[in-house]
Amino acid sequence: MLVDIRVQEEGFSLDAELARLAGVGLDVGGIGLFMGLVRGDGGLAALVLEHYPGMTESMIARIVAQAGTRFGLLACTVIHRVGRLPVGAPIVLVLCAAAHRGAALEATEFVIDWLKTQAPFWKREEFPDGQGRWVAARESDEAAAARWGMDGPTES
Amino acid sequence: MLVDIRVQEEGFSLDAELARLAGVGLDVGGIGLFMGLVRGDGGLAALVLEHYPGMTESMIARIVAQAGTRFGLLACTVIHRVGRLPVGAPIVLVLCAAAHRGAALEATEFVIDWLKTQAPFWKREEFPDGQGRWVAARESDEAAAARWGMDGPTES
Amino acid sequence: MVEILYFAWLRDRLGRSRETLVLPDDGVPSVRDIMDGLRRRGAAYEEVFAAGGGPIRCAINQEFAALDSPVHAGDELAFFPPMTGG
Amino acid sequence: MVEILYFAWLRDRLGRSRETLVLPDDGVPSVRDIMDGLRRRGAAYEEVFAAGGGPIRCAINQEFAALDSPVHAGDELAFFPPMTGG
Repeated sequence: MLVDIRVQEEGFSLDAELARLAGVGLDVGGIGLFMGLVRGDGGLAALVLEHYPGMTESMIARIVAQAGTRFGLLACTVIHRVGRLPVGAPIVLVLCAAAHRGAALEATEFVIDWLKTQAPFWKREEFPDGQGRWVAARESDEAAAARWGMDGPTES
Repeated sequence: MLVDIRVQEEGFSLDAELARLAGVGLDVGGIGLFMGLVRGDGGLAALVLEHYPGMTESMIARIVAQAGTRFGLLACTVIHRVGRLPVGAPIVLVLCAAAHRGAALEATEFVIDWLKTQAPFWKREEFPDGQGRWVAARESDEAAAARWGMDGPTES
Repeated sequence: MVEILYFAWLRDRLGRSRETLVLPDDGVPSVRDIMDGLRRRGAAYEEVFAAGGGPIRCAINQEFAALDSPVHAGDELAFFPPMTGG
Repeated sequence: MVEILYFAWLRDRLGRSRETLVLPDDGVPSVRDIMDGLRRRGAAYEEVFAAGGGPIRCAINQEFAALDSPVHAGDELAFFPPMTGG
């Protein structure tokens, strides 16, 4: 499996990420992709994303390795941005390539669900008046991860 | 909902398709995407895709409308290529934008599952020796569509 | 008159992508009636529309139709195999 | 010595992102023991590490740890809120 995991301030290009998969070979029949963006809820101006360098990368690598085994992935790319991201900006990209569409799409969901609860990122909301607020974790994210029927990629 | 449905011989750019969504507004929190490619099974050289002009577009429009209602989509783009597509070439793109990731990813799966069984496209395999063979429909595709618990978007 | 369209392997075997059929003056034929009539046109038609010729779907005016759906003058009737897009 | 890291609102309230703690000579403290010790350092620590200060997760050497996990000299101990990435 071709794995590419990046935590970065810069944006990304989907076409460039697809082009990187060219070396994977001709067995790829389906590519699933998820992109999370900063939603303009309640007059939000931007999100500021912080992470735990080192632990972030190793946790994502673990999630990706589990997805690779479980879904027979041929390639998986995860890019997570940090720093100040204005409303509308992409935050995260998950891309999973497999022989068939079911595996590619399920793996994409698996990776983003676990990433939300297991990778040490924290979001702070910034409003136009300068006010800020740390985002509280959502129980629905824990539930989404739990439905995969494991204690989490951290347990392996 | 912003809807864009295209049947075309040309390829497509994911970045260009994302850029088209700029007008949707700031409520988009998640974008799900599926891309199908020509897999190099059994020495295949290319697929030749044929369709039923007119019916294709209206069937896809119906599937997209149902996905829009069911998952609260803010935008949906479907591009399906026709003509001769060599191994490795993209065939189809489904892109669904929603406020949250669950809806975006589920809608993506819904659209591609129904498209496989309801949109009048036919694939012919071409081998390097010049032999050709029409691809037989797969029961697993019917099963994938049926699990959404309806007789299909055609019934509405 | 009914315009009949053929796609994929049906078109290949019949050697045509469309043809026009004149409906009988009496009654409203079903899709099945029309298939029965076509089958008498020769070996290729017999092969395509016989049981065992492969599963066939049909559409009337670009909507999926059943074997007992009625066909009216001016309709566009299409025959094709199960879809394999995506 | 143990290196302690703080993230997100914990760091904001404590006014620091890291500090070094000297472990007692006797015994192996648990994460809970260390939290109890930190709480005696002042109002901000009391607020962060008290029940009701908000849910806190911890990691030892970048692996999730439990309140009763042992902490050894040389460990990197991190305290942070539940994650909100993605």
